[in-house]
Amino acid sequence: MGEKLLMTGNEACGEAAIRAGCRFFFAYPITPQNELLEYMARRLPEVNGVFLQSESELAAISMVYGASAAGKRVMTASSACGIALMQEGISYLAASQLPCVIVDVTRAGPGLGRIAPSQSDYRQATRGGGDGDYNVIVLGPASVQEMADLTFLAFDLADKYRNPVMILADGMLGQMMEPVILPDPLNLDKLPMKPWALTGAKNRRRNLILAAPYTDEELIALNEELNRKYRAIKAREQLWENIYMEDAEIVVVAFGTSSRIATEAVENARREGIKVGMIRPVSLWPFPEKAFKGMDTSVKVYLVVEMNNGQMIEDVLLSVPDKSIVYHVGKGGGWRPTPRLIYEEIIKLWRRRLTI
Amino acid sequence: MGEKLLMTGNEACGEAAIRAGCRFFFAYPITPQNELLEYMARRLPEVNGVFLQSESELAAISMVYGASAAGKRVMTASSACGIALMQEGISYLAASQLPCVIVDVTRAGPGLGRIAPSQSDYRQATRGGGDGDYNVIVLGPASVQEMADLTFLAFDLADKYRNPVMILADGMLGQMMEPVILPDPLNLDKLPMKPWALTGAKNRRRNLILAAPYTDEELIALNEELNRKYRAIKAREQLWENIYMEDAEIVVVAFGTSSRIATEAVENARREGIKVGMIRPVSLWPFPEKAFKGMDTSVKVYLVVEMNNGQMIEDVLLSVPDKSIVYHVGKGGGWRPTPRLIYEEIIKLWRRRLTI
Amino acid sequence: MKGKPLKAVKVSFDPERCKGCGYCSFVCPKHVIGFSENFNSRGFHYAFLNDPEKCIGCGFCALMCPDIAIRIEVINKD
Amino acid sequence: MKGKPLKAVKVSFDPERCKGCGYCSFVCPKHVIGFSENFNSRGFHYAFLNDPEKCIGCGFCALMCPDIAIRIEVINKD
Amino acid sequence: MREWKEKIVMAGFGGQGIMLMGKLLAYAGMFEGRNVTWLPSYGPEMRGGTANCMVIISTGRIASPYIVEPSSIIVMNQPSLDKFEKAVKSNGLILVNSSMVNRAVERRDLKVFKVAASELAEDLGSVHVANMVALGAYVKVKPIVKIESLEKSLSSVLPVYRRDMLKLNRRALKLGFREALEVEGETS
Amino acid sequence: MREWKEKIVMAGFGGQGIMLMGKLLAYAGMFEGRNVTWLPSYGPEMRGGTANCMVIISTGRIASPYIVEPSSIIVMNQPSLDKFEKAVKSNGLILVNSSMVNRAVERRDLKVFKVAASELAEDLGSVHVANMVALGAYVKVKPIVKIESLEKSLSSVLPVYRRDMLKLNRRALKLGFREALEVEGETS
Amino acid sequence: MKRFTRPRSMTDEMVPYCPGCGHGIAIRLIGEAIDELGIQGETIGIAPVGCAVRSWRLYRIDMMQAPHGRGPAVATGLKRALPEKIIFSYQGDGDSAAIGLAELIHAALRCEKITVFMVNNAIYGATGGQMAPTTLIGQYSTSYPEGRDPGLVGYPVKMAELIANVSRNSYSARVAVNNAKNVLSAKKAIVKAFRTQLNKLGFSFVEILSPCPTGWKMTPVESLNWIEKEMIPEYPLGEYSTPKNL
Amino acid sequence: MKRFTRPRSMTDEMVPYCPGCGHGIAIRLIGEAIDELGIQGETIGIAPVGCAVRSWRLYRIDMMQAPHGRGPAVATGLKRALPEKIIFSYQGDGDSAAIGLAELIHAALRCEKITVFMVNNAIYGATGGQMAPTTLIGQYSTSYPEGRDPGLVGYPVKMAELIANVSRNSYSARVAVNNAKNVLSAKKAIVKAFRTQLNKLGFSFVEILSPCPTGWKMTPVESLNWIEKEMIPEYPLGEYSTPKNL
Ligand SMILES: Cc1ncc(C[n+]2csc(CCOP(=O)(O)OP(=O)(O)O)c2C)c(N)n1
Ligand SMILES: Cc1ncc(C[n+]2csc(CCOP(=O)(O)OP(=O)(O)O)c2C)c(N)n1
Ligand code: SF4
Ligand code: SF4
Ligand code: SF4
Ligand code: SF4
Ligand code: SF4
Ligand code: SF4
Ligand SMILES: [Mg+2]
Ligand SMILES: [Mg+2]
Repeated sequence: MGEKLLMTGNEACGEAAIRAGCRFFFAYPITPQNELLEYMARRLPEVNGVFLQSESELAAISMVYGASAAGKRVMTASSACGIALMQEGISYLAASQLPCVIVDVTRAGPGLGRIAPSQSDYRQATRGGGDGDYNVIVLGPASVQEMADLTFLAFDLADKYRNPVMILADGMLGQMMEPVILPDPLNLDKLPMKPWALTGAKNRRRNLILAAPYTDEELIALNEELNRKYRAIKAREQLWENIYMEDAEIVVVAFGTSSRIATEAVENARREGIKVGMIRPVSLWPFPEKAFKGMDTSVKVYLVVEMNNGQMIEDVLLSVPDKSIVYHVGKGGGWRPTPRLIYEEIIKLWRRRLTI
Repeated sequence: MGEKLLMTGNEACGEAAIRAGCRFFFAYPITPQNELLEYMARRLPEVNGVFLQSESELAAISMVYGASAAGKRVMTASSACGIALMQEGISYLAASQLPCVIVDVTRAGPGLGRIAPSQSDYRQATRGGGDGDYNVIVLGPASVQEMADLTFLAFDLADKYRNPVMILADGMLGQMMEPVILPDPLNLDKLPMKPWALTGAKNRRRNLILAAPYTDEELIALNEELNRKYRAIKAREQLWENIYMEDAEIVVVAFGTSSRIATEAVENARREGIKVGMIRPVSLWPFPEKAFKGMDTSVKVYLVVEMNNGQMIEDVLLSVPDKSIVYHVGKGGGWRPTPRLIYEEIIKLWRRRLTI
Repeated sequence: MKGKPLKAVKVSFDPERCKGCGYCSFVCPKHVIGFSENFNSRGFHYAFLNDPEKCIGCGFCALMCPDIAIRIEVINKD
Repeated sequence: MKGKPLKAVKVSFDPERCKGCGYCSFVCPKHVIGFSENFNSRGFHYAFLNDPEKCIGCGFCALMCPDIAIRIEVINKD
Repeated sequence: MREWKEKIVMAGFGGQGIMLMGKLLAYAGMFEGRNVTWLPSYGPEMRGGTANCMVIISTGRIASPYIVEPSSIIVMNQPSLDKFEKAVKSNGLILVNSSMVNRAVERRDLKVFKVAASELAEDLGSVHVANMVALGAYVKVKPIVKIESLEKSLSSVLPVYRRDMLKLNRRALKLGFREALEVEGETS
Repeated sequence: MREWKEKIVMAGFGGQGIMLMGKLLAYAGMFEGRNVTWLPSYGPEMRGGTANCMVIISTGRIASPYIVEPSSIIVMNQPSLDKFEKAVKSNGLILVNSSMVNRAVERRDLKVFKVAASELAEDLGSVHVANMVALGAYVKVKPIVKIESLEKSLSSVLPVYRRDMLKLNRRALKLGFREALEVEGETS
Repeated sequence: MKRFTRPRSMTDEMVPYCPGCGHGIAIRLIGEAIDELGIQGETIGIAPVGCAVRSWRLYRIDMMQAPHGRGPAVATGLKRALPEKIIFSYQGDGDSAAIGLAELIHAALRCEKITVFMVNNAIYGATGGQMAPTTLIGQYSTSYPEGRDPGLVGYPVKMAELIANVSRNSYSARVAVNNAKNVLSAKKAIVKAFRTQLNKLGFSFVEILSPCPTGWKMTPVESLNWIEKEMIPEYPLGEYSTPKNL
Repeated sequence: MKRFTRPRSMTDEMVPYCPGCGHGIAIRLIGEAIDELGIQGETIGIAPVGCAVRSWRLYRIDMMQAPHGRGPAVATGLKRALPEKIIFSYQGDGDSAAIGLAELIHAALRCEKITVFMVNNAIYGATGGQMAPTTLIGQYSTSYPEGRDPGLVGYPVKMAELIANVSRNSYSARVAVNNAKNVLSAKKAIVKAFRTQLNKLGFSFVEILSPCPTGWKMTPVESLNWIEKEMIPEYPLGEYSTPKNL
């Protein structure tokens, strides 16, 4: 455990990646991801790593594809429309079962949008925007500390499941500074072995990394294999945080930046004796369904807070027990809720709870 | 109404587009969409239209963006990974509120995949894989006749809502031939007026097509406007077909090619007196929630049949009444169900229905 | 406009549009452009003609101004 | 391999790999390659050496074969 | 009117005109007022090997165009027989292009017919019309459409640059119609 | 120990070192064992206009780093005063760089202080340290961190190429600390 | 009589660029050319991503945005739809030479009758100063703070020459806006580019060397000198191809 | 002693191409070059989308696929990760010159130490014969059945020349596999390309004119003649750039 440092989320993410053994970073500039790119540009040469600014996001994800096939821990980062351009490549990585970490420092869409922080890439991240039946593990940090911790974890998950992992942050998380304690650097020699990696077929049979098997039957079999893997991930890797959940009658559900704002509202309401709690999904795919399964059935009212038009709410609806009532506060385009707004929604629900 | 012709789905789609007044087609080759491209290549010059093979899918959707901004009815087509590459452009079109029609003759993914027909682009189509809070209207034809009819409708919906509309077909629908009666050609002069189109600002104030407004507030306002539009579409444009639904106790839910295969199974089961019906979603976004809302509450069991790993099932789960039980048959990668397999699933559910 | 002096021109600067880049003064052959000590409302020290008499109306300043803050009027010419 | 005759070479065709493209016979300077009337299991009329004596072992046929269906062995050399 | 549905798979080498044969049959079905579907085994992403297409003709509505259990198969070469023989439904029909298939049909529960399509076509002057010979033979033994409907449909189906072959194709159809032979002792 | 949370917005023109001022305050807070957050108004996609940053220092956990209702604002120019005056919470504090702000604060429910930061900085030899003058003044009137902590933090915060300015910055901090003035008659 | 004033084809908006940004000059020159050719009512502009994207605020003509790098493809769509209108795309160097290189070259190969203006400021301005394909050897950028090393990231690309090489029937020129004389030649090249399109001769392309004081971490005036001393020697000014009959 | 046989670096698989397809020849030549240079255990191949994608079946070396057009970027990722290995990407002309043009040119600009083989068959083979950027003027394709009209879709792109123009320190050559003599020169160029990489001199590129009888709707032998009579005059064979010290 190191000392406490004051860092931006982008820097903490970059440094944690390096400490996780990532020595390859390929990316294309885009606000508000640039500080991460620039951090890697400075730091990677110091650790004999490779930083390469690519000619586009398409090229970046393709370089990631190559370096990952070589067995290396590798990362890329972008935002919103830049991630959209990577969708084909991400689908290829998933099909080829290659690990990598992709950071989305989301900005507001759709289209070009603006650089205000937003959570409107939730669907783009968790539903895959590429073709085919694949899934990407998606983690949603809510602090600079988690920018570091979840990035570090992301590399392990990626290697463990041979699957892309995405960090879904936003401009606020990327650019704010908070004290952070960074994970200890991993020894490069102790990283997971990758006997499948392409390293030249000297003294062994050839290795192949294929995004398309040769026969229809093999492609169906690959899909079944992927499906088994995704089921295993769903069973094992759900992450979330419960806040004031012991006796909660109203539950706020929020992730990332909006969860921080919501926490302030929840705390204010608690101070007034309102039995409100919060579930903060940390893994966004797999969505932490389990957080809702064990739920005391007295909870009937959920308030989903998102900095978008209602995206995670579908996952909440798919997870809550029958007869639950789920409300949504949120808007797209870079809108940011205030603690007061959420607080007022909580109060409204609290007053109405007996009539529901 | 014209005579009955024997056409492939790809041809019927292309011809219907031309009859709907589409004179601009920009696309990049990909199997199994090629016959559509080649049809347009032959036909458009005959009607003084423009066929242009683009250098990539990125370019194709960008050309669509330009021609649509000019106020023209315009179409593109691709498949699977090619659609993935269009995600940024589609998000721009949605943000700029530009109409266009995009045809996805899906093949099996993920990644490069193979050309077998598949429905594994359901999520890619209905959830948007681009950034931001936007939606694309998605229609799922199930016959060559519908390849024509829904394409024709697509242009109207696109213009009506100034929004991209996607036809989600697959290789089977694209390449099979069936008799079809084509819609009568529209008079080009009677197409909807587009005062917003870019035609040169002679004698009027300038028109602007923006994928990003100038201020944060304007972007939030744009998102609210889009959201209102999407709500209106959801309220008005749900399309589905009910088959044997009057007294059904088990309901099969399937769209497109898999609905054809399922229909055969349902018919076989009906012949044996089993009370099974089918809901065939025709609009995939908006998903026909209404089909499930008015449902006789005696229906408790749904069987979702998809040629993928379980994608539309989320929409079914979000639509069915509480306490419903929803099963899934499906696999990714180009797998195709047989009528027998579905029939057997129906029989199983029928036998178990009393114990559920 | 090849730097040939034009008679009776009026060169005017819009202080609110000026961002104080200094291009006008850099290219002015007569060095007659100065900068205000005050900020305009956007925080820039704006340019102004500190010796209008010496200005030959060559227009170089306006050609170079990225903010279209300079306007040149020919007053006495036919 | 510049077409100089090599002595005692054996040119053999793999009928199952051959797709009957005709490249070998097209480039054969001695016109000694013919095609079977029969189909192989993939439906192709496969090539064969119809006059082995005249073959000079130049190797052109093998150089051109896209299916690596031709093998040339030097038997009596050195 | 009796309800019926015929599911035919046609298969052979690429280049034997399998798709055309299927289209012609589907057209003829449509002209006679039936419901029809035609489905190719598709995709030029992979060449060589066998090609096949599936045609359904029915008096009622056709659900899936994909045929799992054909009621008839027309096999133009041996690999196709190997591939599809097992799938044919009991009491179904196999028509074999005996010029290109050496082995006998193994199943005992099928009606088996043969026609020396390739040879007959060569006799007519072009091996390319073997498909028409076979199709003519097929509608002889399984009269789901009239041979006249096939002849009429030809002009809609032949690609423009092959219109000069119209006559030859008609003759091939008729020749096949005449020459179809039931294979004795092989049907159950 | 008393629990407290201070939410400070700093604002001025781009180039006035607003971000640095905020970082320094956050560092000092962290050195004193507080929880801190620092949030810039960001994005070089658009230049010019005002820049601001938000710093929270608290003895307890900090939920949102985004400040809707600051408890203090430090305004380095007039547009910033125009923009943020209304947001300050009742009984909050405004520190004004009086060199660049001509008008008086309008609200009557706030504590208002001023320091002629730009002029004092010029006196010290560089207008670039006006930010430090203001910060020194701020911690004088709102002692949430010690001025020594600010001085100590300077070396962590200054970019490498500005390390030679360490001394000057320290002097600016101290000068500001000395020169902060309460604006009489304007507080309620 | 007014001698020098804001072009009629331009709006009254404030120029939305940093102090000393060359975009302001280039955009004004295009506006002057539009005035001069009298094509304000016939011209449609495209503003792809980059600092260029804000150019739509400044023109009193129909305008649209474009995804990063896709200006030439969007322009193609517009032009094919409206063959009689004048279509231009106003792009940055990162936009055209990095992410959008394929679209630009293909428009040139097609001899698409559109005009592309590329502002070469040897940097990614909008995103805060990262290396562009046009960044000079040794030049500082936030992504290569030690300066561009050709061993790691290769050599600057010469777009005006490249377009001239690949495209038949094209107008391709490189100009600069770093002094009054060059600004005057720049204007001429812009007019010629539009003329190429007006006369339906082929593709037209003007590369404009332009200061980005913010990205370069220089004062505006230092930037003008840097263009003269560093950029022009690497990127020689001039016309690289002119269609017959222009 | 064997005189001519399947290269050791190749598998025993059937060649998965149409009768007379030039891919089979080109792939074999690369295999022979790998054998000759003794780099089988050090070489990693990339097979991007197109008929080229099936090449992985034929090599006894580590191989991977790549998204359509992205071979050079994937190769860059591999090479940066494994600078001592020999990395090649084996691509079609549509793949490299259409959708993947930016990635290819940028790899060339970076002088990335990789080798790209581009099979120029003047058509999109894998998708059934649509026009490619390399399709000749007047040539039939399924997307331009009246033949390529330069007024509508522009001119064929000359990749070997383009790469030589943009890339310093590159090897760039055009060869053909339409007769025995040209096949022998093709082999030499392939070996030189690998040598360029082995000696860490820079980027290497070989454009291979190659028959696609299926796409061209010709017999295989007609295709060989068509290369000689139509393609080579438009695409002259030869070396367009050679790095110093090769
Ligand atoms: C797909 C995508 N990738 C990245 C970005 C971020 N981005 C905005 S502008 C820009 C580059 C700007 O550089 P340039 O084109 O040279 O224009 P300049 O600002 O220098 O004039 C980038 C990378 C984006 N908006 N979209
Ligand atoms: C993103 C994407 N777009 C389109 C395709 C379809 N596709 C497969 S191969 C190919 C082109 C093949 O042409 P070329 O590169 O010239 O190779 P050839 O088959 O001629 O050797 C295309 C367009 C695809 N697989 N992926
Ligand atoms: S017109 Fe010429 S002389 Fe007058 S101020 Fe401008 S540049 Fe100087
Ligand atoms: S050139 Fe324009 S913006 Fe720059 S200082 Fe002069 S007037 Fe001001
Ligand atoms: S080796 Fe030469 S002569 Fe012998 S068959 Fe082959 S090409 Fe003909
Ligand atoms: S070149 Fe090869 S494949 Fe072609 S005919 Fe000769 S042996 Fe057969
Ligand atoms: S960043 Fe550079 S290009 Fe962008 S506005 Fe500022 S000076 Fe101009
Ligand atoms: S389509 Fe053309 S390139 Fe592809 S395998 Fe066949 S002949 Fe070769
Ligand atoms: Mg730039
Ligand atoms: Mg090709």
